[in-house]
Amino acid sequence: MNLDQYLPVLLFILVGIGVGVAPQVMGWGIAKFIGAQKPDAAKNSPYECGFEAFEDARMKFDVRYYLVAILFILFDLEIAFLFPWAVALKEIGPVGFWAMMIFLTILVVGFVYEWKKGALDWD
Amino acid sequence: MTITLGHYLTLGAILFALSVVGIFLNRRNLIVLLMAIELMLLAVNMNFVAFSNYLGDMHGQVFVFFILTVAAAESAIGLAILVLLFRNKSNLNVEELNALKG
Amino acid sequence: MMENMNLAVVGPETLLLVMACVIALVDLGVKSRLRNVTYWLTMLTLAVAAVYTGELASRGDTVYGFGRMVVSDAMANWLKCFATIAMMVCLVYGRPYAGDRDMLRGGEFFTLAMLSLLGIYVMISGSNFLVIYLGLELLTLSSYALVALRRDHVVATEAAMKYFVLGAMASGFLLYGLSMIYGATGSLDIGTVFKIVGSGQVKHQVLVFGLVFIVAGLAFKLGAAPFHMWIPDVYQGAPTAITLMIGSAPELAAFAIAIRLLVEGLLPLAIDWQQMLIVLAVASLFIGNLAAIAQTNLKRMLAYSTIGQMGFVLLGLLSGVVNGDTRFALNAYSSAMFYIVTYVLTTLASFGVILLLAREGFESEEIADLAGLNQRSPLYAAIMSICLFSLAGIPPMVGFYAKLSVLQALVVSGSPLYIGLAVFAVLMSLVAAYYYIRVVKVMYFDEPITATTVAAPADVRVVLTLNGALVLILGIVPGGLMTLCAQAIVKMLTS
Amino acid sequence: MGLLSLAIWTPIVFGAILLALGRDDQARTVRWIALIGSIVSFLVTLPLYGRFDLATPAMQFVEKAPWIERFNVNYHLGVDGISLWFVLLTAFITLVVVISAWEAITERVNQYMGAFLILSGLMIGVFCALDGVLFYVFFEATLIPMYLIIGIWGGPNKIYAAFKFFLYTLLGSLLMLVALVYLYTKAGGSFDILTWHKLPLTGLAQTLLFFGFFAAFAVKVPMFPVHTWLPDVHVEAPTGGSAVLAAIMLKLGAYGFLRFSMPIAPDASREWAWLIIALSLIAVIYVGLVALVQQDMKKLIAYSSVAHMGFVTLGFFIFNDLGVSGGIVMMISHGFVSAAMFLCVGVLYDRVHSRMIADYGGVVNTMPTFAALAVLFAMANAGLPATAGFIGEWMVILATVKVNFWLALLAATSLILGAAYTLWMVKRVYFGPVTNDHVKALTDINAREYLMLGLLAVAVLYMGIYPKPFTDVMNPSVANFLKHVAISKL
Amino acid sequence: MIDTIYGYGNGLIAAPWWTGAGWPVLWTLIKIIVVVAPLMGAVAYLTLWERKGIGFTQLRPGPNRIGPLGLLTPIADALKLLTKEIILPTVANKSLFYLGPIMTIMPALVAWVVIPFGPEVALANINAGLLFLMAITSLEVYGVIIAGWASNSKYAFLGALRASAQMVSYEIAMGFCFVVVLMVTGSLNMTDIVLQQDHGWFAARGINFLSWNWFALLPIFFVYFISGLAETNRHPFDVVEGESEIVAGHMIEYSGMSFAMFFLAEYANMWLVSILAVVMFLGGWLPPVDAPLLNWIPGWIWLGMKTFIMVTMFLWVRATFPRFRYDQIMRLGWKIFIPVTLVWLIVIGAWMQTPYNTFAFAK
Repeated sequence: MNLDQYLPVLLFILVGIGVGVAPQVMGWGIAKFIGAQKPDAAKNSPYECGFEAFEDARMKFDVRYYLVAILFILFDLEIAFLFPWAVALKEIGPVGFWAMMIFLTILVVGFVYEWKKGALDWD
Repeated sequence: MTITLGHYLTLGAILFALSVVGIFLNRRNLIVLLMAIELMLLAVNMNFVAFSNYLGDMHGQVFVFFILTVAAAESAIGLAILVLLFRNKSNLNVEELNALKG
Repeated sequence: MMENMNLAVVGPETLLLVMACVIALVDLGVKSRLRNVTYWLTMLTLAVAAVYTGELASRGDTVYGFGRMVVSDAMANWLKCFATIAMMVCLVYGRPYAGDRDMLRGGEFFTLAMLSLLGIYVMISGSNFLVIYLGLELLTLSSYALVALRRDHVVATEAAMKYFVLGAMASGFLLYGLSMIYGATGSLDIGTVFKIVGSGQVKHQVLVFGLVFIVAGLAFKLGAAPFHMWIPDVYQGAPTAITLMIGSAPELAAFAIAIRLLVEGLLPLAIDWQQMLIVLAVASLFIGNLAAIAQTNLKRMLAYSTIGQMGFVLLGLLSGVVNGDTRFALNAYSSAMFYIVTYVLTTLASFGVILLLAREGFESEEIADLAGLNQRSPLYAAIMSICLFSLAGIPPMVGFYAKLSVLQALVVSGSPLYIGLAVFAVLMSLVAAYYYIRVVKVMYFDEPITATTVAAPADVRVVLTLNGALVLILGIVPGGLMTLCAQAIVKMLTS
Repeated sequence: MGLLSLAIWTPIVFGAILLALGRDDQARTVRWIALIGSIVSFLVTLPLYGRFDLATPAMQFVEKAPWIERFNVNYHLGVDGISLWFVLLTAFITLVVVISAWEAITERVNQYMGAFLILSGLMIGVFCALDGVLFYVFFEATLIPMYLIIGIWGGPNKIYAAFKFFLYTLLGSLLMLVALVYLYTKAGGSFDILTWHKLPLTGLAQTLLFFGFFAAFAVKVPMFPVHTWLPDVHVEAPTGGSAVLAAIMLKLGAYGFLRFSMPIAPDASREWAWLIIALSLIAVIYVGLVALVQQDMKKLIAYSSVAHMGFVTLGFFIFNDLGVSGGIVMMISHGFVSAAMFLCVGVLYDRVHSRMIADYGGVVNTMPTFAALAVLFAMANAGLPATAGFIGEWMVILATVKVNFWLALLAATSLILGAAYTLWMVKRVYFGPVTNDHVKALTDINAREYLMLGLLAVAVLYMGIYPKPFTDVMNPSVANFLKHVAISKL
Repeated sequence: MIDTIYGYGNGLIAAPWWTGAGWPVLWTLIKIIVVVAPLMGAVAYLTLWERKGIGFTQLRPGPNRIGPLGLLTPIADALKLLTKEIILPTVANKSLFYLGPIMTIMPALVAWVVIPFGPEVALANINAGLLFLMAITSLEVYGVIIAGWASNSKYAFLGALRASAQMVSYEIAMGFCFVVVLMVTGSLNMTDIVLQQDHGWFAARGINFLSWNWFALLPIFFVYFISGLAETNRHPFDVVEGESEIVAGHMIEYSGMSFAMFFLAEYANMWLVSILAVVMFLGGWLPPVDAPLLNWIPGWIWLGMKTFIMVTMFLWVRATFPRFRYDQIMRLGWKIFIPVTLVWLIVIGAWMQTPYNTFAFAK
């Protein structure tokens, strides 16, 4: 396996982080330098349309978000299974095709089940 | 320095040990517990991939694929239980899991 | 690859899978509170599966499929057949209970039960680390969901969380061990692993390192001390119908993978795993039985008793090889199999009675809740006491023969260590007898706290009576089941 | 189906029917069915005696069928001269107990009667079993009905007593189980008791086996240091339970010595005989003295049982003809006598609801018939000539004299002690002036009680006057037994 | 020419550390900058093009004050953002608050590493290109979540939840699209994906553009494009920062350059989605018809043109469609796109089992 090809990837990630860090540092420095750094309590409080923030923002939220997260994990993994299959589809022939069809059938059963159970309804 | 099988296995062992320690010593948050479990499976994956590469045998990597999937299913169920627990108890403190004793 | 696919090997699994999907979909259109359609469809499927596996088992062929990834032998098919019947019984007992507690609102109860049974099948049939692992996960994932099925119940969700964390950790241990064995032998196939380990070319230390984790993982799954922590909490916290489900059929599967991994795969390492099993067995007998004495909660007590009983199963497993001599293997493994099968049978009936007594909003979990059961219902008191005496190993209940066969397996080896273990086990079963008959005492000697008679649906009544009677009848004529186990193990060992 | 199977299964089937179908509101029917069951069960045992071949020491009425082929366990039954009488005794006592419970038990009659019938079948099974596992199954299974009998219908402290009974006896028998399995291994995979008798064993193995069996049987007998459960249990058990316990269950232990310990481990038995003899003598003397100071009639009879059983084991372990026969005769007579004594206490208890000696006095004035029978039984218990109790004690003492005079002298104190505690109790309970209103209000026994005590009285007198039928049956077997035990297995 | 430069650099210092590690790294960095710098420029001018384009649609001039035709507007914007005060809310998690923008911009840039700009022109021509893309773009969600969580403000939090739920939902549909493309390509390598589109029944007859994947996989192409809109939280799926509801979503507490990071990332992602669409469906750098004149035009120009068209589609959609309601968004993602892609996946799979598929000509 040729790992050389991954050197640019690594470097690019570092550059990407750099691109994220540098302007923030720069912006912070410039702001400090030209004196545009005048924090006060109101300015630094969370935005609440002018109201006082009277409770923690990390409140309980709708369970449907969890549901989406859980469904995402599952479906994303199905895709992870489909990836190698799709790449190799031309080589594995009908057996491979039908094996995946069985898998997809089960997946569809699960999907229909979710659908009918209302897991996909947002209201 | 070349990276040998031993290095991978050591890394796997360290990850595994970390996760076990995480499970047993964690007294604060259940989410950390879930993460420790995931870490444990990753440690196993590390082992399998390392061995698979070392042996030149594909089966280990196939196994990893399945472990990944199962890990996802597991974390899905773990999260679901976590949500239930949170809705019932309003916190995720490990030490407050004390309804069952004897 | 194609030529040894042999799809017929997974016939029962296919049946279950297809029907699980069908039932999941059919259930979407079901409105009734008790889910009658789903229920009967499930029962029908399971009945067919039981007959199917039973038929395969009585034929007794050993067939491999999917490139030796799965095996269908007599042991597998018998265990599957028993597991299916156990699951059917669980559903019969559990349905009214679950119905009362709003656990049948979705149809997940039946679907998950079928999927966990499918997991059990796959575990039992697995002849490859990967397949075994997948079966195990299918079973445990379904079980986690089942335990958490009572969504608004704090204790149940807490039990589910504990079960999840410890169960996932157990899988992790098992996997880590498997990865080591894979690395050492270069194969995931149990037969190949056996050959390579037996050839002695592989470094012993690596194998033992992996083995430690495998044994620890198995001990978790079997519920052997000191890896038993989840058992009491989950047994107590889970809704009783689910406790029954995770306390019965899965034990058969845990036994099957223990046999597959330790015996079929790693028999050449028997000297090493035996020592570990001795420690586990002694610890299980000791901790399980002593902790059970202190319990006031019946489910928790039965959980600790399970730990103690698992100690006996482990004794059966470990007595198979003495100083590298495999003459006693048949004896030992068949005794362990007999033990676990009869244990499951007894557990079913005892939890059946608890389920029966649990009314809406009242769990009947405390030992004290059984007070004066004999006055309220002599039949159920009799069934419960038959089970308890069986668990205590008092003849003529079937539990006695289970203990006898395990003790026999230990003593027959002639090793002083094993005879010592037998004596220890016997003393521990005396301790066990104390807490079992304490429950009998509560049922027969104490005054009832309520005078209400015990009502049960006809199907529960009939099945429970049969179940209790079977514990007694098998105690009077245990020969058939013993021979069956022996034949299954013979086939497994010779293949 | 052989006679022995019939003897075992008839009461069990009747018992099971009662348990399954009996209801509390049909107590009357239940009683009659129980009575019929016990009579039938008794009748089916009679041909055993009728067809018994007195000439041979071999097992008779043998039945053998494979039971658990996997372990080569057989349903193997048979009786010889040693066990035959116990089968009959068991069926007889069960009949008496069923009669005794006619009015005393009003709650859950079907369970009570069923438990006794099943117990009877199981105990007969113990005496007939020729297979180790079968023996163990019957031996252990008796615990369950007895446990329930004590626990459900017992006195105020019944739970303690029931637990003590169960755990004590279970402890012993579990060790025996290990011994059985060990023998199975040694015998090359056979649970056949007769095979075991011929099995050569090393000294160490014999000693271990001997103590394995000793643990089970000594508790059951009960022998001296482990006898403490017996008084507690007797005090709390219902009348019928006490009667069966004293009359038959104790004999299971003594019978075990004859069937297992001595023939299987003869060398160890001889080697350790001194221990058994010593324990027996302690039982005879010390427990006799303890009995003397008892305030509770049942407790007194219980201690007297321990003393008498000490006599039995003493007889066994002096290894001669007369001693062993004497022990067996004594077991049978004690079966009649102790049952009768407990039933007498039961009769009084039903009327006054007290077992304390101090609560009685001058019963003879209000219950003359009953007092006459009670005194007869007391005399038998004290071992007076012409009663059943005399024959056995006399034989054992005679046998002991042959071995060692001083031992015999010590044993003979039992006669004095027995007379002392029994007759003193009789004096305090039955004779003298009427001491209180309870006794004044007593009415004499009714026809049912009369029948029950009468049957026993006939047995006691018959055995005391003409013991030949009993000894004739056992002579060849005992002789054969001693011949076998005399041969070293080393 | 490039080789010459590379060779010159390599010969600069004769030490092994230089030829072995130093120069390749430096060379790679140079290449990265060659990609990133124009990208930044493209991002900046995309904002202008967007405002101009929308202005044109709405019959107004758009920004026209700074420079000719307002061409210097992006630079002025950048300067403004650079000099603005950075606010750190008192209740925020400090380190996470700064991490949010980094996690947002980093994946948006790194994904470009596998994009092929020509037959041999890619920073990293790795075999698992598409897999890498999926992996790296999935990280985008972290930026959103971290930003929303760290801000500790209700609006930010809600916005982050909405955004992440929407993004993961559409990621599934997008993943299925990738799978279908993979099926017909048989390779994860981005260059192979492009080259494969050069073969086929139509390509053999010179009408190459009909052999591109968009034609055979038309539904997938549409799903991909719409999912791309949703993934980038663009109109009409921009409820994340729906001004009337939750103001600016997860970035509400950010100001100055921190905010600019989110802004840059969004536009970089638009470019990324567009170029991916081109690579996967529109034949990458390939000319539409096999004609000498068209073949003569360099590949990167074709690529640029196609990508520009795609990105303009984004703006066009924004100018045309009203905003979706959140439940409609989720319904579209789960209940329409996933079934559609699944069905098409099966259809394509089955079609590929027959000898009559157009992909049979591949190579």
